[in-house]
Amino acid sequence: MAKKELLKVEGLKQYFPIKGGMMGRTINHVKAVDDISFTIYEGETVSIVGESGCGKSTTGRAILRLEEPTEGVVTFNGHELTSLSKREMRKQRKDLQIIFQDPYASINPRQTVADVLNEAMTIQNVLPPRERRARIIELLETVGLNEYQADRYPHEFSGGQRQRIGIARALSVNPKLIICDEAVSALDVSIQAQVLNLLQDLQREFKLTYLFISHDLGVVRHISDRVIVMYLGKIVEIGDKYSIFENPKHPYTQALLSAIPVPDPTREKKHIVLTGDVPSPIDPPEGCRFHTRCPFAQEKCKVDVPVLRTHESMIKGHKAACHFVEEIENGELHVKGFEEAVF
Amino acid sequence: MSKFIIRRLLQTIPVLFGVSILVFSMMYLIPGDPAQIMAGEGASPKTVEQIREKLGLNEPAPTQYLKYMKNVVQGDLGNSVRSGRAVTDEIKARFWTTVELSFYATILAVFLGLIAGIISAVRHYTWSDISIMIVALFGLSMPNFWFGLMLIQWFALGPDWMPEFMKMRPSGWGEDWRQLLLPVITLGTGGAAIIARMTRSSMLEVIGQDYIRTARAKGMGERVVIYRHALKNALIPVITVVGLEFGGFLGGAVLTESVFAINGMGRLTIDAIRTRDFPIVQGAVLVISFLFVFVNLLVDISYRILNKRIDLN
Amino acid sequence: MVTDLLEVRDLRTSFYTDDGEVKAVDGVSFTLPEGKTLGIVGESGSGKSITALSILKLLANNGKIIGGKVRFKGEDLLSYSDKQMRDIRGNAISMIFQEPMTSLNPVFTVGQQISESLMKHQDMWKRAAQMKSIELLKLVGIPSPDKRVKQYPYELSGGMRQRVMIAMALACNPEILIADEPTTALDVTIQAQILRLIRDLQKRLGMSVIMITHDLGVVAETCEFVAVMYAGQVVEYSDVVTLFQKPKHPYTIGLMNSLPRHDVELEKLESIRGNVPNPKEMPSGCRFAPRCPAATDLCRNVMPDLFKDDAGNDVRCWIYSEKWEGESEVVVYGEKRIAQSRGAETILSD
Amino acid sequence: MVQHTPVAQIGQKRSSPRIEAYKAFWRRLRKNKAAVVGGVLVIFFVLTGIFGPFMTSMDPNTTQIANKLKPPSAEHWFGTDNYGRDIFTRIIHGMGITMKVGFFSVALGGVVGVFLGIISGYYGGKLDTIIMRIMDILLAFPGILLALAIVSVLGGSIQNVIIAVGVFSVPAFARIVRGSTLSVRKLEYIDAVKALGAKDGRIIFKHILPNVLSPIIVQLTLRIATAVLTASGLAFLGLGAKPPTPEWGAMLSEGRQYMQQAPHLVLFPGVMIVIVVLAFNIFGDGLRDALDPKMNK
Amino acid sequence: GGGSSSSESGSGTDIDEGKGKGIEGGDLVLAVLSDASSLDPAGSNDVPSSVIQANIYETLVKRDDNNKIIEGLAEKWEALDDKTYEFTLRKGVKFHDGEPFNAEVVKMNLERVLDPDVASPRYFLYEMITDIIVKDEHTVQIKTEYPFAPLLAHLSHNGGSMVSPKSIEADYAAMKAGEAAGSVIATNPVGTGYFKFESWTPGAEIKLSKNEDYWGDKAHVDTVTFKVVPESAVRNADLETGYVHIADPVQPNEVAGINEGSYAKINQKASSSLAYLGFNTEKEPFNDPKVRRAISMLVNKDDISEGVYDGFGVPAIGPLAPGIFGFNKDAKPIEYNVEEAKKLLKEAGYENGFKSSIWTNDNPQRQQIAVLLQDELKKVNVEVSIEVMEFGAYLDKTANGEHEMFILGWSNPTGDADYGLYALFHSSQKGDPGNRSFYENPEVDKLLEQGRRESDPDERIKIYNKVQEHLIEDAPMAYLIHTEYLTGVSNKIRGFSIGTDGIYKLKDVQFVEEK
Ligand SMILES: Nc1ncnc2c1ncn2[C@@H]1O[C@H](COP(=O)(O)OP(=O)(O)OP(=O)(O)O)[C@@H](O)[C@H]1O
Ligand SMILES: Nc1ncnc2c1ncn2[C@@H]1O[C@H](COP(=O)(O)OP(=O)(O)OP(=O)(O)O)[C@@H](O)[C@H]1O
Ligand SMILES: [Mg+2]
Ligand SMILES: [Mg+2]
Repeated sequence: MAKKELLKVEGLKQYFPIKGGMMGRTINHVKAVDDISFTIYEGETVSIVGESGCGKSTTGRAILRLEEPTEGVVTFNGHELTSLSKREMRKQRKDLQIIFQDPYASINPRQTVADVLNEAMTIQNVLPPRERRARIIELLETVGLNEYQADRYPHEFSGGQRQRIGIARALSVNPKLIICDEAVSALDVSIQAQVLNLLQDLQREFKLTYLFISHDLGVVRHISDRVIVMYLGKIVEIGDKYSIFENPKHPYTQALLSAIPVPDPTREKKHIVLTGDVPSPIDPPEGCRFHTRCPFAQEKCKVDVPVLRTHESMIKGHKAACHFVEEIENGELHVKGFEEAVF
Repeated sequence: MSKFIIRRLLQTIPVLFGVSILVFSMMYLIPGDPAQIMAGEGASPKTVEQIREKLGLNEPAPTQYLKYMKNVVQGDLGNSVRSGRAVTDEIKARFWTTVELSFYATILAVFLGLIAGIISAVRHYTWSDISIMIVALFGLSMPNFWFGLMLIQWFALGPDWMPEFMKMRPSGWGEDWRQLLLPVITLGTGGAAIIARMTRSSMLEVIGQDYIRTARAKGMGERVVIYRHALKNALIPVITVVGLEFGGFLGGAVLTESVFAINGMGRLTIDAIRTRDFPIVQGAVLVISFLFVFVNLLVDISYRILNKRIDLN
Repeated sequence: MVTDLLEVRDLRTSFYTDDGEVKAVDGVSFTLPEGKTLGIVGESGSGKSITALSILKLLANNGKIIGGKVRFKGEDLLSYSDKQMRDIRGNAISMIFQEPMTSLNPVFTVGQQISESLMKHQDMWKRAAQMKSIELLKLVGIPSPDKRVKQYPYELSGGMRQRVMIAMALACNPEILIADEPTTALDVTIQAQILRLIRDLQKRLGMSVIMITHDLGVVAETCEFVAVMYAGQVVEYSDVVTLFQKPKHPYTIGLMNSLPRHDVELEKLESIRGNVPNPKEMPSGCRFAPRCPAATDLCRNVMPDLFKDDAGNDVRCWIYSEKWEGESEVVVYGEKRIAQSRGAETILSD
Repeated sequence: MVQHTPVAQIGQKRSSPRIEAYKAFWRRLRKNKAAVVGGVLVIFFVLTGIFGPFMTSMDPNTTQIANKLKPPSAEHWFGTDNYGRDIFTRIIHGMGITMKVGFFSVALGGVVGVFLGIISGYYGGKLDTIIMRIMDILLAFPGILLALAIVSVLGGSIQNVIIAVGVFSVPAFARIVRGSTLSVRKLEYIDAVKALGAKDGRIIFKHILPNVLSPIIVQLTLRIATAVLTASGLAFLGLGAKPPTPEWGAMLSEGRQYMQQAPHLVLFPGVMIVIVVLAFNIFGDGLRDALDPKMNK
Repeated sequence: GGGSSSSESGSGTDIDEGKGKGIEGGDLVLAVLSDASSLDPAGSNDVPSSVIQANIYETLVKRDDNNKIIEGLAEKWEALDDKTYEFTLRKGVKFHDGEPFNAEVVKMNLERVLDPDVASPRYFLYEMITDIIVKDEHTVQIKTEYPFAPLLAHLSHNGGSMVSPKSIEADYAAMKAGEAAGSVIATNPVGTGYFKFESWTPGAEIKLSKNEDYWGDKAHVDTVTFKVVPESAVRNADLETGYVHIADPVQPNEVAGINEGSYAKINQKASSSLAYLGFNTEKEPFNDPKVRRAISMLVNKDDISEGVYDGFGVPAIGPLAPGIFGFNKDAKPIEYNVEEAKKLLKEAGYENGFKSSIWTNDNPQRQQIAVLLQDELKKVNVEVSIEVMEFGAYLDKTANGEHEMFILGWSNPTGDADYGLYALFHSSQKGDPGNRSFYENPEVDKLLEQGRRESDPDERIKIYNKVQEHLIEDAPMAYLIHTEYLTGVSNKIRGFSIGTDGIYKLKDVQFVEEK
């Protein structure tokens, strides 16, 4: 299958300066995203998972140039986004859309639904103004809202409905790629399911590609084709969904998966409970960033930065950034200070 | 902490620099010739010219400014055009009066404002809340000088039956405690009103916070919850207001000082503007601005002491 | 035999707002057996927190408990005076809240905040309370507690703050610990740490726990009994295994079905259509009726009671009463349930 | 009321949705008694300011020395001043002037301040630093002196008082608007329109400005109160409106000579200033409550 | 001598009537409008400073209440020729610091005022002096560049105050060290007067104490304190509550109230000052004397006197106040006459009136006058707007001739016609120096110059009578009123009087026995 590369991220870095000192100089950086690369093919859903603050959203925003990336190249559909002028970038934005987490904050409270969609189409000059109203109704119906709701204000909608408005807005300019930044995290489970189903239906219908950012592994497993696991600004593991969920290689991925409570009271489950907190992205640990919490950590881990690599026990496209994938696989490494517990 | 203080102190430099440029250009733009005003009626052109020469007013404005700033940096604010005395001396004589007046007014404002604000917040939407807030609004809405004059009518002159010892002294400052009361009340009332309102809204906000619920969930009594848990947090925005008010008093005491014949910075500045005594105006405005900035620095520091979370960067 | 430490019966709490009365809790009943963990699940706004706050009588000014019973060791807390309640709070019944970031007072040290309850409820002196605080911090697994005790909340990470909250709640050896979504604000790996901690402490100290959450995973892993809430009411109460294996209420069934899971692959999520009703415009009949695929006119017009079954589990659904008028075999979200009225002879009562 | 989805429930009972959104605001505003009282007073004063002068029978400026300093009577409700002019008539005529000073100075300060505040908050960085430092300077500069200087340069007149008071309310607006802009800018809908390719102008005027409007409106009403007070303070220092303009501050300041002899000269303008300022303060407070998002939900 | 003989003012009740016997000692407190700017006689030229200086220093000659020159530190004087005066100085006079007063000191003092480095604002009073010659210890000669008749009057001005030689030396030393001129004298004034300088808190108060070694009759009170109280109402309150004994000035409308009370009485005294409505004679339509006369006819001096000054003032005939040397009591003033004014305006071609403006500064009385005038001028369709300016700006702009009509005052601290006319009307004095009407009349110029040079007093009076007739006829300004000094004097004291130049005579003030 000849997959078309839609988005290619190479060596992306996003450092946020920390001001301070005498005259407000930059004294340090938050290394929110530190040299990550990956590719997204047309029509697939790629998810980024990881704990809070590991740089998921920052990656999404950097791709969209909502924040200018510090370093790295983002190529979209053959255009090198990172070197476009602001003006040229504005044109490209038609193809790249984003849906946000917070259904309350992501729509201007002073615009009706029709205003929101109409504005989007005006900005990108999608349709002649006369035809827009019809298109707005069509869009609303696509996301499961009704025509009579077009002239309502956001506060008259529930969270799930607002999220649908956000989706309609993204769809209104006929994008190729949609970045969903925690698009369902704020919703209740019963509503979340509705929206997830909608996203999947739309993908099928419009050949959309999703970059799906979430910390909910249940959702991620449900929706993704491939998964990227991030830890403290770096990718620690990347692979197709089955590899990640059934055959995780990086100790962090393993811990992450095991930490999630399973809604099945009869199932006895072993938890790997990590000790300590996530270190600060301002002064990330040397070597492997996970070594401070890793139960297998060795001297080498404190010094050498591991690269993403594959191993014979992994299928093609599955890579992990750990020095000791083999040793852990073979049971040669022993758990240190590692707590394994049964709830 | 000390690093922070030093940094903030350094940050005041550009502000003061800006203020100095502003005053200078302001004084330069105001019509009116200090030499002429000083020479007075009937003076011959030669007299005026001599004075102008002596004051260095014949030089181009930038030169005057640079000369002035050079001296300021060395701590010399120059000499008053009118009296010939050093500006620093002129200011020194009045500085503490204004600071004292502002300070007492602030104390009064804080005292009244806090009490009223807390009562209002704790009993919000009751009659006591509403009446306190109405009184506070009155306090805010009164022209300062008018209030002062009214106070003099009532409490200095007073009706005949009023015992002598209750009559406050109408003018001056510093000789007698009875001189202090009226100006302090005049100046402090508006501030008290603002602080009361601020305290109220801040308390109401804090009372709705999660940690107040936590305190109650621990079984703490209402008193402890209000005065220990809520008040300390509620004080943070109030302190900002107190700082601003104190700063405002320093510059805004002009009217009060005029009414009560208090010899302070405000009157000094107004008189100096009237007589085009540039060095005094410059010096006084610089000092007032510095004080304002300095008080705000103190506010920031107390912020930090009260609430460590606040990121001072 | 398990004794019921806490029993809540038909609790009703309303808020009086500018737009009228909001019946936030409107018929909540459950029991908490001694030494056990009860989970309360339900969607956002279903009244979980208000239930907990009602038990401790910690409602906001505009809230009022308008009916029901809260029996703690047989005594009705609702009849307690303010002072009596203060002796219960933080002492016999403690509570920890969802947001560790905002639930600690930013201007007091961790130590001061823990000591406070000790000084109040156990008549300890400042020094002794401070020592005990350090011990408590050690108990909840905070490294170098003697240093931490002097720190302010902002100096701690989210996970640590939640531990401090737990230490504070445990200070006076409560008999009941109410944990209101104690981990939703935390990362998964930290969540695992905290849940385990609560579990361990419960075992060690023999407390009973009410675990409020919307995460069915957490319930499955930590609770023995579960109350499912929907729109201010308990719609189902049962032991955890029954609930997960054979949920009865259509809402519970729908909830289970719409859950994406990371441990099993699901083709498509079965979602519940519609939205949670607006608390100001509650349906007059069963509150789930507008969204229920099996709803009948009865459901739409008359509110069902909580029906108890043989095993002592409750469900608020007409399907399980003899008044049921619909099909005897009801299919809800692809799951079959046998209606009681025709299929079985058992007569259910409330 | 038996509808199947709650969505449909909201559906039918409303005509125009736009009006509906404002209705909610009005409802909250109406419920706030203080705001209603303040609002009614403000409207009354504005109307009096506009139409009052046409309804008075006397001329505010005709002097009649023989009739000076007369206490309130049936003929002269508020008495006469030191020129024998009818104080009531002057108060009515002064209403419009006072309103004008309040409105225009605040409009001036508001427009400039809001503009600077939005620019500062939206673009951030160096521009922000520069603008805010300038605001710091203005703020540190004793306000009344600034006003005094402006009036000295430009001469005493209503316009110049307006300019003076306007200039010195700029920093207050700039700061508040900057703060609100910073928080609105962080909201996701701003990023959403950015991601759609909107230009800065659109973002600022269509998305940020309307959403920082409520603190601005509140500030406007409160600042009007301050402006009226400041203008009267300037008049007290002898730098207000030019005579015989019946500006209240000027009336007060002229009348204070006669305080003992004829207290009504200072009483009426003083009380009027208090009432008007009070009305704006009350109204501003009420607006603040009605616009408070916390009261919404 | 002393005591108030307010014959010319016509009013004047004896405020000391019925008071008890005077006693020695006590602390006298005055509440005054503004602070002195400098206590150096060469350092300032304002009334508040003069008021204090007059009590510390003395001048060679003084003036009595009728502006007659009387002896001061000089016992005798004589004009040697029309450019030279010789003074015989009083013997045995000592400064407060013990230094003796002598001819050398006179020379030092006058030279100091003339020193360009000192840049005295009072330089203009003495700029005609070319030489000061010390003849012997007690004889000194003063030579002028041209015959200057008012020299004695000028020497009676505070600018001619005698400062201790030690102070002058110290002051020059300080100047060398980079200090401003006057820095020593201003802060530590040492004179020969009946009061000694005690302390000065700038902006607040100045304290003097009795000079026990005074050469003449000594003062009665122990100390005198001048307190600055800018608000009139507050000064009165202070007087009423007994914290001060003299409140100055009192607003005209407040007089009745105070007189009715039992704690104080108002001392009235005609001043030598003039309040006037000036026209910019270089601007249309005021370049036409008819217009000026017409407007002058519309000035209702009675209304002004009654309405603004509550009757405390003398309607002005011409520019000089009664009692000033050179006052023409026979001149005929322009009377209030609306019909005549209309006629004149018609003649001048302004039948339908015109638009103009009146400028004034933030002085309440001047503003009131402006308001009254505005009302009057409406009668002839002249519509004027009133511009109130801050004083400094006002002086600046009127000096530049930007104005049309303006209201201002002129005081006369020397009591001589020359001071009251030359600067106001001589064409060389346009703008800043005083001629803000930009009036130019060669005839008047010539007369004014003659008046200065003429040493015969009778001749001078004739010259000045002529000048005044011209000035009334030409009406470069409408002469409004000569105000009165209104001072609140507590019933606790007696013996207070004030000069026509506004200077308090405190030597004879004494507390009275309590009844
Ligand atoms: N504008 C910014 N300035 C400074 N630091 C930032 C900025 N935006 C993000 N960061 C920091 O960068 C890091 C990564 O943030 P990011 O929002 O990408 O995390 P995330 O993985 O999306 O987390 P979450 O799950 O909480 O949304 C965090 O430490 C955050 O504090
Ligand atoms: N002070 C209050 N005034 C009015 N209504 C309130 C108040 N507090 C809570 N409510 C309402 O009560 C209902 C129940 O709220 P509650 O906090 O118990 O929900 P919850 O189940 O805990 O939700 P979540 O999962 O979001 O915490 C909600 O509809 C809420 O809007
Ligand atoms: Mg994120
Ligand atoms: Mg909750």
